[in-house]
Amino acid sequence: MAKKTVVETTINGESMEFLCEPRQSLLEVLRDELELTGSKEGCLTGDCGACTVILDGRAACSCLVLGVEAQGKSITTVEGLASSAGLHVLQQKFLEHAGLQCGICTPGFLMSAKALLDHNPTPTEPEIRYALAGNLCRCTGYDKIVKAVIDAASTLAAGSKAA
Amino acid sequence: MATVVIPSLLRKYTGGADRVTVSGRTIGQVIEELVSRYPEVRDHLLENGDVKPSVAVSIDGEMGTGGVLDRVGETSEIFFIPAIGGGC
Amino acid sequence: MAASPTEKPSFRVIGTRPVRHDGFDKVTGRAKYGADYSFPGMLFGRVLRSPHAHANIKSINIEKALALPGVKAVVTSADLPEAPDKMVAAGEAPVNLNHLSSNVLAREKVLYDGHAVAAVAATSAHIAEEALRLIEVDYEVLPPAMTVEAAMKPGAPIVLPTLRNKEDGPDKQTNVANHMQFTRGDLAEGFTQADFIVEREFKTAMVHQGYIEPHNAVGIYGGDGHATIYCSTQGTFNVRALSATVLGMPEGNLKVVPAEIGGGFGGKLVIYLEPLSVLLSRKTGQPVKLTMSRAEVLRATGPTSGSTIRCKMGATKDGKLIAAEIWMAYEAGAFPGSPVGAGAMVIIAPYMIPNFKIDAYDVLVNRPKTAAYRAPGASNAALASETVIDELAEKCGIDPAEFRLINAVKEGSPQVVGPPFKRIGFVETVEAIKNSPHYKSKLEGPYRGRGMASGFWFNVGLQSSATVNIHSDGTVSVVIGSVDVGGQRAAQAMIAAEVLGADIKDVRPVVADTDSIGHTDVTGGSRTCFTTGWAVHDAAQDALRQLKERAAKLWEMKPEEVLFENGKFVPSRPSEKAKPMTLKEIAGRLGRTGGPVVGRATVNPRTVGPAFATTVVDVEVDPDTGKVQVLRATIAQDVGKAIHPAYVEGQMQGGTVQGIGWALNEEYFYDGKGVLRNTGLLDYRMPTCLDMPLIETEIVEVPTPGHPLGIRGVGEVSIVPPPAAVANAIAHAIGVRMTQLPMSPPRLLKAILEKRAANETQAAAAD
Amino acid sequence: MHAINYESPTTVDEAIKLLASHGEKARPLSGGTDLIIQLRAGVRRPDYIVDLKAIPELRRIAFSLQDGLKLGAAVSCIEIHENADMRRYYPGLTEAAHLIGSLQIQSRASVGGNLCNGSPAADTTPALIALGAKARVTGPKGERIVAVEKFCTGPGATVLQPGEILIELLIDAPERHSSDAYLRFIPRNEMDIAVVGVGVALTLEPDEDRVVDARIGLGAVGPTPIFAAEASKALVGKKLDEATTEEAARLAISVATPIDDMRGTAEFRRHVVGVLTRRAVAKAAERARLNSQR
Repeated sequence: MAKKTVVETTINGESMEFLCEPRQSLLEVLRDELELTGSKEGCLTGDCGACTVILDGRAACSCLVLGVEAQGKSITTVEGLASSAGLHVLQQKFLEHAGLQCGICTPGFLMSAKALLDHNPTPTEPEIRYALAGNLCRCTGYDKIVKAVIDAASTLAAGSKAA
Repeated sequence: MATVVIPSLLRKYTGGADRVTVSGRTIGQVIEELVSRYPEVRDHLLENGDVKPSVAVSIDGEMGTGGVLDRVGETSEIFFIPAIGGGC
Repeated sequence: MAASPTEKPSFRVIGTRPVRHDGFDKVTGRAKYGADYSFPGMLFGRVLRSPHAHANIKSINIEKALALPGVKAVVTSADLPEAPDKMVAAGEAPVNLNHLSSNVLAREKVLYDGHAVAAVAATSAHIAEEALRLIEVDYEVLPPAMTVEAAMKPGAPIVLPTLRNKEDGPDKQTNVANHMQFTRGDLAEGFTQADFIVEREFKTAMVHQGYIEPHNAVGIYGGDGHATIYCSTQGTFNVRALSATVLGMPEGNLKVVPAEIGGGFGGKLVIYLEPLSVLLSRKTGQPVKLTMSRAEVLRATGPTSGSTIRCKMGATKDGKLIAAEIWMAYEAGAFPGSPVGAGAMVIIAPYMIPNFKIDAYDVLVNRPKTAAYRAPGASNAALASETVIDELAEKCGIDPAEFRLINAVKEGSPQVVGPPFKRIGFVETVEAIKNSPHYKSKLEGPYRGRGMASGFWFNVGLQSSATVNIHSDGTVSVVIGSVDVGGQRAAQAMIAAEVLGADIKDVRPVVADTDSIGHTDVTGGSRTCFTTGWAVHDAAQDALRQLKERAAKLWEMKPEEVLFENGKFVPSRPSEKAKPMTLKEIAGRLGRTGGPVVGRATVNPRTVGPAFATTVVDVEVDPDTGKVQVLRATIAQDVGKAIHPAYVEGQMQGGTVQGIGWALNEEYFYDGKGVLRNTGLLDYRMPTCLDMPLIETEIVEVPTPGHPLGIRGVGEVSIVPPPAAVANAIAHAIGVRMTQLPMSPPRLLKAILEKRAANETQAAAAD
Repeated sequence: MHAINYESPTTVDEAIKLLASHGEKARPLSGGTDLIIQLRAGVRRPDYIVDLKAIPELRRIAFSLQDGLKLGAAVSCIEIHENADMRRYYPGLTEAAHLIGSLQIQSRASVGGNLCNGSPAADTTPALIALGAKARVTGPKGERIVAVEKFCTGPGATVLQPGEILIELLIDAPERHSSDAYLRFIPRNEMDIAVVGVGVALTLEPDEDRVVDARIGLGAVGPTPIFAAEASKALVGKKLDEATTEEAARLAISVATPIDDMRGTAEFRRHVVGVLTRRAVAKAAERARLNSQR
């Protein structure tokens, strides 16, 4: 068995070191080594998006990234979305719009939506649907998820105008 | 007398009769009465002394929940129906 | 929102849209699903699965696997107790022990690609996976029976050598597990009265429920013979009964703890990994976590039946359905139990047809044992009946909505199985669609079409328990045994809050394990808000009764002299002792008036509220590629009473999109050897949000007679109309009647090109 | 997954040494969106994974109207889509890169990796073939240049020898009145693998709308991506009317050798090759007409 290596990275704003085998995916490391089980495993082939994290500012499937590849990188997971000030607007809107049923896909959708709004604060509905196309939801039919993201975007935009 | 509506595939055992009147006051008595007249229907309705899990009983439009213990009224209409597999 | 025809009591909490109680944990990643549990010393398990569709197992050698460092145990069916081929008690309902056990771990034969053969526990999942490669299984490969046609042919490969059916008798091996028949009136006479007759044969592909969370289970076997399973399931008591039966354990020695569940749709009512986790834990003395890969989920769990349906219907020119003759055969998978019986009972359920004959066959094939999927068997059936009806409406020159209204079942109409319907809301759903902005809007542009279809589902009652605890600060905890898949926890809290005059924020719903609540059947059959909601309502009423007694004690009057009005306990006659009290106020006095108050109720309803839905969709077809884009969709559904309308809409929208996926692209693709080719979500194509429009909803509320709140189940019926509605929309867009699901681009393009060729030859003949 | 070793060299020489020393036992890693799935499925079982993303040379996009494009093999699809020169001068290749999987995939996947994975259905390869792209390959025996249409040798197989890596893709700067387009057919609107992919690059003589130069690449209709030479030739010197496009479509279909599988029937794929060829030629031509300055 290949020996474990030390990986230095930043997760949800905290600089962290972890030990992992090269064959361990970032998703495994987050879930099994760091007990950050908010990122979910749905397919391990990059088709469902349940494991989506933000890696150096970009949405990525943590099941298709090796833990060792995280060396020197900055990672945000769903656990890093809320702050001491409270829930992120996206989280709040998902709750208000009932944008989740079973909730297993929710962390992935939140991270994809976060990555979208970070790059494009005023997306159109088609842009939102394109940005969320890599996240599968089997419960909601997507209607309330899309509405939640539209509402979150306009709320954030209004907030930034006010500021 | 209560009436039992015979499922179409069991009518070959009832000489083609599709409705049979019975005097039983529980589903157990009703089935015993049917079996005494048409022995072949037993295996289709009973298992270990109770109504087969694959059979649902409708009494006056209500679903039976007590198996052989369910009460039957003076003029009840009784249907034996396939239970919905899984049902979910 | 369509208004209810019967006038409703006004509610304070019911009908509002509070944030769900489990929401915070689910948007922050804190909610614990089955795979999120871990325990000190926990091992990781993996399952070896058959690469063949049908084969005898000659031998299994586990020595090399056991020798791999890190491997702690390997189990095969030899580690399970004997499993005779007979019905045995498993909790409430008997099951065939051999079928149940043989699906958990194959015995002498593997019956489908992906059939579990052995399981490994190791110190890491990677080691367990490597160990699977070291297990040597000697197979004698047999020819498979992959379709109902092939399996029903004389001389077909026999899936279960012991299977017999009543019609063929005790000596004949067969793949036909069951034949059901429903008849009414005089079929021949009916068809002679028909002015128009349409007859078509339909085929639908096997499809999967497609929940995003793979199956999982953590088993912890205690030295004292007791064991605990943490898992994502739709029914903890079901898992306990079935797992105990397979393991030969006393049911009471097993505790099942419900984790949060990442979707089920019927596919998580059954057991796969749960008994294996206990078996491996018993062998190793350590906790064992098993999780499935997506490929395992697709190869070995779910799916629902593919089917062949021949549907012949006749109507008079004034649009009355007069006769229907239907033959339907569903794939059961490797063990008996397809939903063909349900399919037969729903296929013409929305309509009054004086003469019909329906024959239904449950057929074994070398595919995974099918599991329930949202209104099981109904979408396949509705594709046939609802497209034939669309064609008849066209021939009669009657608007499809009108045609449905002419034939619609109402209160008192006999059901297919005989008993009359009580108050139902089918007509109201069709009216709601007729009056919807969507149906009234104009659809313009080439290759565009609009189609509608209706659907029926029974819904079930079954048993539920609930306790309602009044705490000294006036907060309330509602304890239920129903696993929460789609937000029903919030609805249960709302029901208790409504009865007790509590603020919804002060009511905490709790989904309890099998040791902590009375028997409660599965979350399925659209029964949870209906039955468990009934139990919660009664338990809250029980608590209220006790609280009135306490007020009576304090006010020195009789309990019946205490009233509960607008959230306050008030005396029915003036008395200076008696100051009106809120729940919070009286809760603080419980200790001095006799101790805590706990409301209890259990229910086993004899009545259910059947559900109807009507759906309309607009599509655009690319005539060069056969690709279909759904432009707009609206569903009207009778929900009895919407407790939390947002989650009711969610059920309607979710089922609609699943139905559209089933209609257009989802399909199990087996090769000539019976090996599943599309074992991932790349090629098992579920809709993405880029494929779907917003889904408009029309909530219809026709209360269920007998239910204290008038609730009807809302979970399932929404998936019934879409495949037929899409097929009808395609027909109106390009004049091609599709009779096979999925209506994927290659199939649709083929139909388009054949029609074009036919038209050209006609034109040529005309010249 | 079996046990692996991971190396992340920062220079080309280092990478080649590592790969050469382990020979068949080593596999280069770029975005990993194909390789990691193959490792899990056990389709590839290399002992050594050599990550090329830390090598600056493989991560750059260099474009000038004099020298054309040097596209580093490990540049991610999103970086390509966000690059103004890429969007302006190579819109077809850019849209191909922007079609691969989801944004989560595009943030990792690279055009070089897409090519080296050797899938007949790779979206960017037909677009590269249309643009006449060349692959700069370096290995223990030195450097060589391979035309992209010659790069793939079979499903999952390429000309790369053990120790060799793809450094970058070389594409000429577009002429005046030239442009490209890539279209693919998938059953859904995203997330699928191409059932058919067609890339077209055209140079027009603007006044008469005559084709000066044309290249057509096909994907998912044979064991490797295909350069449809005859179909391309059929456009050159012609006015872009329906007959010309129809002839090109017919010739494109004639070189397609698709199979029946779960993604589509051979019959369906042949038909769609024609449909997409017509549509992609029209789209490339429209862009070329607009591209009056360079």
